[in-house]
Amino acid sequence: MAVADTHFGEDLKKFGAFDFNACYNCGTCTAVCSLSDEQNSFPREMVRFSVLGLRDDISASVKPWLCYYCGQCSTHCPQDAKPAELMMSLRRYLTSVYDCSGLGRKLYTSKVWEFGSISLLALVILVLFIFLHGPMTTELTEQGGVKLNTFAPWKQVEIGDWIMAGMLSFFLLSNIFNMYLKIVRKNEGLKIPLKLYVTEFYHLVLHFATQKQLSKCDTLGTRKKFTFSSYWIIHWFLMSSYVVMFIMIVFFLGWFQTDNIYHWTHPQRLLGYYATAGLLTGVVWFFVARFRKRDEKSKHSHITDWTFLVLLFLTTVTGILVQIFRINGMPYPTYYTYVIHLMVLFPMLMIEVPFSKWSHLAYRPFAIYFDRVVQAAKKIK
Amino acid sequence: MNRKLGVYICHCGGNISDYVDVEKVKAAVEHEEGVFLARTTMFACSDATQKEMVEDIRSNQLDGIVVASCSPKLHLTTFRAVSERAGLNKYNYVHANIREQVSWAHSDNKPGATEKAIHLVRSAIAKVRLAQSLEPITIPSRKAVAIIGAGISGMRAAIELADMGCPVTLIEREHFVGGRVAQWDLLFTTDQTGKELVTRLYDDIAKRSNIRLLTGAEVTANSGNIGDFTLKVKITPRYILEKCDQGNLQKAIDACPVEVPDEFNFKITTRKAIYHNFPSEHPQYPVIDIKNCTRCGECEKICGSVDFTQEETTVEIKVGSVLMATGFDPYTPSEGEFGYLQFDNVVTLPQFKRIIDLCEGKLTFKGKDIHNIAYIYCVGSRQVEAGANAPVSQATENREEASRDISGENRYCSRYCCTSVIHSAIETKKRFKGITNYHFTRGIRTYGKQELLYSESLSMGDIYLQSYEDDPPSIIRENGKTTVKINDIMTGRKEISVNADLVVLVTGMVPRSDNSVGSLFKLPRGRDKFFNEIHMKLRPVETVIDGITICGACQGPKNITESVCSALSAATKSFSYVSKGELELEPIIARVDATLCTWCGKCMEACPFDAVKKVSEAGKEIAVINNSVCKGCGMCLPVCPVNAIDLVAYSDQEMETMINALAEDIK
Amino acid sequence: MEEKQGQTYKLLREKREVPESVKENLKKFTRTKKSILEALKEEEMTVRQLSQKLGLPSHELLFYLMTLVKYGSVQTGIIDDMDEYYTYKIKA
Amino acid sequence: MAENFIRDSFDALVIGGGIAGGEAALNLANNGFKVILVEKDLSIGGKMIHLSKVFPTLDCSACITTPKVSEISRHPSITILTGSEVKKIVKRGENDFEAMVIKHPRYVREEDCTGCQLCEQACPVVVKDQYQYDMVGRKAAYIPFSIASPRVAAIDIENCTLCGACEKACPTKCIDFTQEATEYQLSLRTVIIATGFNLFDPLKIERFGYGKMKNVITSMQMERLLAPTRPFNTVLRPGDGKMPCRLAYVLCAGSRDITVGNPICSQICCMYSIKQAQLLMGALPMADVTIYYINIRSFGKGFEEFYDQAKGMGVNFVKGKIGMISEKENGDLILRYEDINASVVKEANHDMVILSVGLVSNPDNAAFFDRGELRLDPFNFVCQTDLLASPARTSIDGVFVAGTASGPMDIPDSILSAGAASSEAMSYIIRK
Amino acid sequence: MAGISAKSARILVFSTEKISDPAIDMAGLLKLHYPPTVYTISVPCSSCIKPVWILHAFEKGFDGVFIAADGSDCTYGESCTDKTGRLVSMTHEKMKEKKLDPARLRMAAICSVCSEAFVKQIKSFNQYLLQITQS
Repeated sequence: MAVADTHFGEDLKKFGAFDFNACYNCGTCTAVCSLSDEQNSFPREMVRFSVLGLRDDISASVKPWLCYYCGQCSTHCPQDAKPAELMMSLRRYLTSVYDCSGLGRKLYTSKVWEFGSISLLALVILVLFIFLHGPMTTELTEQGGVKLNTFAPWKQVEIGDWIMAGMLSFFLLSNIFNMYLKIVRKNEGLKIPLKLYVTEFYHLVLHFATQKQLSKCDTLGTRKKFTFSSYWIIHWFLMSSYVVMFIMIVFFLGWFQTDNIYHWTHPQRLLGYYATAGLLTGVVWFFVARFRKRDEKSKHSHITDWTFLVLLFLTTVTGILVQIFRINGMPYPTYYTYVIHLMVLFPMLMIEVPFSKWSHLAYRPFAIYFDRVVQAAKKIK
Repeated sequence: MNRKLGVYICHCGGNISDYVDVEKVKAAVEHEEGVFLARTTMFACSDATQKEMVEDIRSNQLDGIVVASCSPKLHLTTFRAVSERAGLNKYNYVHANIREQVSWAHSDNKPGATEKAIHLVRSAIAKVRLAQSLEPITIPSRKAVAIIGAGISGMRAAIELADMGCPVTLIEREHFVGGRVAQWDLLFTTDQTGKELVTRLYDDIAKRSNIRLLTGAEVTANSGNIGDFTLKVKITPRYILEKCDQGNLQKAIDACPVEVPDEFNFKITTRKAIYHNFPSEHPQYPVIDIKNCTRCGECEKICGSVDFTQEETTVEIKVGSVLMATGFDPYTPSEGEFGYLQFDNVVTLPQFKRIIDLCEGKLTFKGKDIHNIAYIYCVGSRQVEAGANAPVSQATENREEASRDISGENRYCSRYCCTSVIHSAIETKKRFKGITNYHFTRGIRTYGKQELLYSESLSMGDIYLQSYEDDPPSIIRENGKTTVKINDIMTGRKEISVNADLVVLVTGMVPRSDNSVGSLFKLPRGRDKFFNEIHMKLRPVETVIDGITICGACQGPKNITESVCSALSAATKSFSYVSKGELELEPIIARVDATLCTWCGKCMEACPFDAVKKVSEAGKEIAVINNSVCKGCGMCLPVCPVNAIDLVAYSDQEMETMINALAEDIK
Repeated sequence: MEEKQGQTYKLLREKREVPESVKENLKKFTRTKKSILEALKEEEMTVRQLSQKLGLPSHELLFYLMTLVKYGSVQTGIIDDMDEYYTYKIKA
Repeated sequence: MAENFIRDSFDALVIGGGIAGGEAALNLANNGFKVILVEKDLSIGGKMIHLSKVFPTLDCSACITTPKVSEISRHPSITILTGSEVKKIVKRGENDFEAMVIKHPRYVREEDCTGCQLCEQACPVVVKDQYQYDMVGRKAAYIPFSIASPRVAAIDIENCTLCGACEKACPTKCIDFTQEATEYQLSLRTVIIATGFNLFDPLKIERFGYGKMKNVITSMQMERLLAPTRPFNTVLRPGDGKMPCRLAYVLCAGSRDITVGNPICSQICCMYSIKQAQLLMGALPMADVTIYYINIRSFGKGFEEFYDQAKGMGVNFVKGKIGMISEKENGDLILRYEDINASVVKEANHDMVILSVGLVSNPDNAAFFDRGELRLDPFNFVCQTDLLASPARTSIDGVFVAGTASGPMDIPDSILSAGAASSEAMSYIIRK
Repeated sequence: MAGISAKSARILVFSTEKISDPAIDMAGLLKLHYPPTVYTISVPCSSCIKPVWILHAFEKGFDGVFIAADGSDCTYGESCTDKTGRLVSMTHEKMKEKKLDPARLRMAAICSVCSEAFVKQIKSFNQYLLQITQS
């Protein structure tokens, strides 16, 4: 038996939801949603759970992760209850639920915490550089580039990277484990053979790599199973760029942050260009969309949406500038921009990866994976 | 004897001709005795066919017509009018019902239907052959209307009739006017209160010299008929002089030692034996409730306006038409229905409306603060007829449960309750702090523009739950806490529970429990026990009793606007009965054959309308019929031992030839 | 006026241009009517069969066919075994 | 032209000859007032005369409208102008209105036409018949419909090729192409607005496919398919003439929907859909009828019982609004909806879909008076300025509103509202 | 009594204009079927039916006569039920005198919405009449 709790709605509004109380349960949203199917019908059920404040049902649900915010539900909602925005805020809410530290919740619901922690993390980087940076040599390499590794030797930075990656993994993995507990373990009495975790694993990989679900967002009602919309392409471009960049700076920093200036066809530069282009295009595209507010999905922006875009934009721009200054042999601009670059990058990753947008990249395929496992287990039963 | 007849057989656009071979019917009757012409027609009721009939009658000098079409309930008057326009007396037209009673009833048997149609048309021809020209009976109609019930409908109709120049007597059983509306505070879709509305109408009534308002007045007898009703009205005195001193009266009220439950507040409060409902109640002076008064004389000592010498009086009112606006009763749940009278925090919607009206600043009931309110909808409405199980009642030491036996006799939807309760919930939320509303519904019915209120309440965060038809919500009382449980349709049948400080049973409208006025006027009631109109679509305010109109919630659940609409409609109808000063009545009445009558008095006993009188004529005592009172029911016919009474148009000869025509085999 | 009675359309012709679309519409109806009647002369057909034969969308064909039924040149025949489609034939 | 200008005076002007306008006019005329009834269409009777049967009594609508209509049309105190429009009304003082009315030429002299339909047979032009909601054709010279009042021919000049065939065929020589518009200047004491409603245009909701998918029709079209004077003589789907066997009703098509600017409930769609479902089960004994709803609003006298009756007959009721409709090759339709009871999205196959379209306001109301004088509500219905005590009153003293011109309502409510309007109009005139 | 009456008995129904006739109309409206050899003559009130009319019907060959009485709904007063009952028993007496089976005259109150009740009554009456005419 569940007890109705109207306070939940007020709580959820802090995560960005609004007007969802207006829902009169006609089900139009679910019916126009191209991702909704017989196994997983949403968003109306999630709206209903939110109205009634059924916290347990919400945290056990994978449905918010299945939604990619095409906005059809909000466009056609006869009560203008903004179900899509509710789903978005449920994703924010869920990230805070999975997070045991309580930080995620603070970051979403308090601007002081959001900007405070960004500033603090930036300050940490700044302080580290003030005390630990190498000589700021004006001497250039043979190719005429700046000796960045003298100022910030990649080995030292990589140590920082590993520490950061460790923290990120800790947060993210514990959150995912939490998610696992809520989604899978919640099904009391359901026996899940270990084998299923293996057999269903490919869904995790597939959905992570392709973001296939997003391609099903069918805003024109064409009823095609896959539409390679510009939205999906841009999103995938951005996402893959991010992953490439992340891997390069965390795992191959020595190769990536080099004082060499390779020929432009060198893989290091090509990958760099790809990632930079992807990040820049994506960020600009989403910026423009959020400013124009033409599509349903970009009409409503939570403060964290802007923070994410701004941080990512600044990271990308400063990254590009570092490269330009370095190649053109401008030592001081290179050094300063590099510090700024890390001052933005670090908070961006620390906040976005475990608690915000970037975490969705992990949560979504995991949600599908967990759901598959549970469904498969139920079938066996 | 009519000998030149026209017969029209209607296809009714296939309604008839799909099952009845109308051409065959035509062929079978066109050579009947006296039939001059027989035609079939697509729509007998259409203007063109009507014109054609007029033309036929005129040019062929027809002296009788038969129309075989749909039920005479629909088109009797139409074709009577056709006859009249053609200069043929309307009683020389006879109707044969070959749709409702032939083509539709026997659509499974086409030859049978055709044969039956032939029989019915022949029987109609037999009747019209004997039909006589009859002239309507003209009787005077008194230009005055009595309105029973001074609620919103009655008051509004009174003003309208008065403005049309018709004197009105407005009869109210209570000592104050305004009916149910006076009990409501803010009214939905406007920002007026019930009291303001009643005050406004009362002032309007007071301004009009041709309205006579009687309060504390009850109709005890009715005689007469359309155009000339005589009502006997018993008036209970107020025991207070009309020109009274309000200041002293208040002191007198304070001094009264009697406390009785206050009906105005649906018994959630008490009042004194000398009382008024609220400061600006109309008429604006109190009344002594003589039934509960102990005659202690305390009030009399304080206030000189108290006058125990006043006596009950009876007045006689003569009017041409009566307009019924007797209103409704709120449904009273039975004991234990959703915990009513079983748990102390369960109230009905009308009681709840009084509670919010009486509370200031903070919502409390019986001394407890109210924050969470559960509204249970459709209590006493939309019940299925019997069958379901009785409420599960597991009364353990400190846990009690109450639900509802969903069987009941009120199958109808009470129409106003959804909107009314949603409006009350919104108002409660606006007026008091920290209120959460939980609505336990069976599907919200805020029709029309009222939908906006539903949207508003949703946006304000009210929670709506909907139960399955066979699974009503239940109320559990455990350790002094009340919980309402429901299997919610909209949450995929999850069981949802709500902790409630107050449970409001959204009770619907039921007909007045006291139907004495209705039976006095012999008003028929429908399946739902509300007064029945003649025709729901076309004559929604008229009744089968000539001269009596109905309006407002006595006819069925209505909100204020709808009640007033029907009141104004009824005013127009009542006005049309009396505006001309005279009326034409149907000439189908009983007649006595003076040569046969030997006066035994049996017909006089049989007549329910006192229409039979004994007179001496030519040295012989015989019965005569009062034409304007006789309704033509014919109850006097079979009792006559010498068969001296006939009903016009139903004479033995007419009946017998009709039977002959029906019995005759078709060649 | 008297002598013009029965000829007043000519008077209006002087004042009023008949739009091309109206003429086109008339031509299309006359053409369709002719082809439907010709097709039905051979055999009774359902709307689907007729529309395939005449190459007209079935909803348009139904419209014209029903108009011809209304004005009495075509009549409804029998319904197929599946109780789905009626056939239509030339009115005797 | 002098012959095209007529000055006259009446006690009351009733705008709209539907059931509400007709009832109001009759009430006034029966109490001795002189009434002029102005109807934009070619026949009086409004929408009701086109309906099949009426809920919850299942009376044949034409059968109960026609006597009323003929009573109106032959009442000596009522003057009817069909095919006419009220252009402007000015209030000059209490009990003193002036109205300008244009009667459009019919190109047929009404008094001479016998309704023989020879012109209709002669006319070569076929266009969509608006009285059958475009499902079948009619001629350019035509009698509007079989129970029209007046039942006389008219020439649809927009679609006429001026071939003269009708004129040659007419036995009474009543066709007259020289007719021109007539202007009426009327002095009046009171005005009743009974302009009725418009049906919601389902083209506004693209995902329902109306217009594109031929087997998606409106409830008014179904009303015609079921009426005694129906276009196909039986119920066929307009896409290919198949006898449908799985029919679906989409409730709240254009009502209770902010996205199309109509958040209010249309009040009658639930009931007429239930009624049509019952009629369909009678007309097509093998058919399954499903009604997709949000809430069933069977609130009036006898409505709930009627709803129960439909359930008893086997009409399928599914809680959940249709989200979108798509078409299969064979013209069948796939309806996607969420079954609320199960909280699961489902798809259902139907071979015909009826959109239960709602009521919206008649835009004519805004034009009668000078701007702003006649107040309208947010949905452009005529505003009832004293909703509780005088529901027929408008923002102009002496101008009253009857029927659906003030908001959605069913037939009995329209009749009552007309009663209220005529009553207030009468007391307004008598009171002075 | 040949032809279609082989399957159904000829029954004369006296209905009343305001109460039972609408119910019989509604039976048609609801397509509730009953034998087509059931003929209705409507009168203002069921208590106005003269026994001579009923006897005349039997004389002319009707198998049965059914009085669809107003019952308590009668618009002319509550005494209607009593009075109709009295005239029926009066007729029963006269039928016995004429050696007619009194069960061939039946009466039941049919309210204005009692269509189903009417059809049920008529069907059982028809059954009964067929039984006695065949035996």
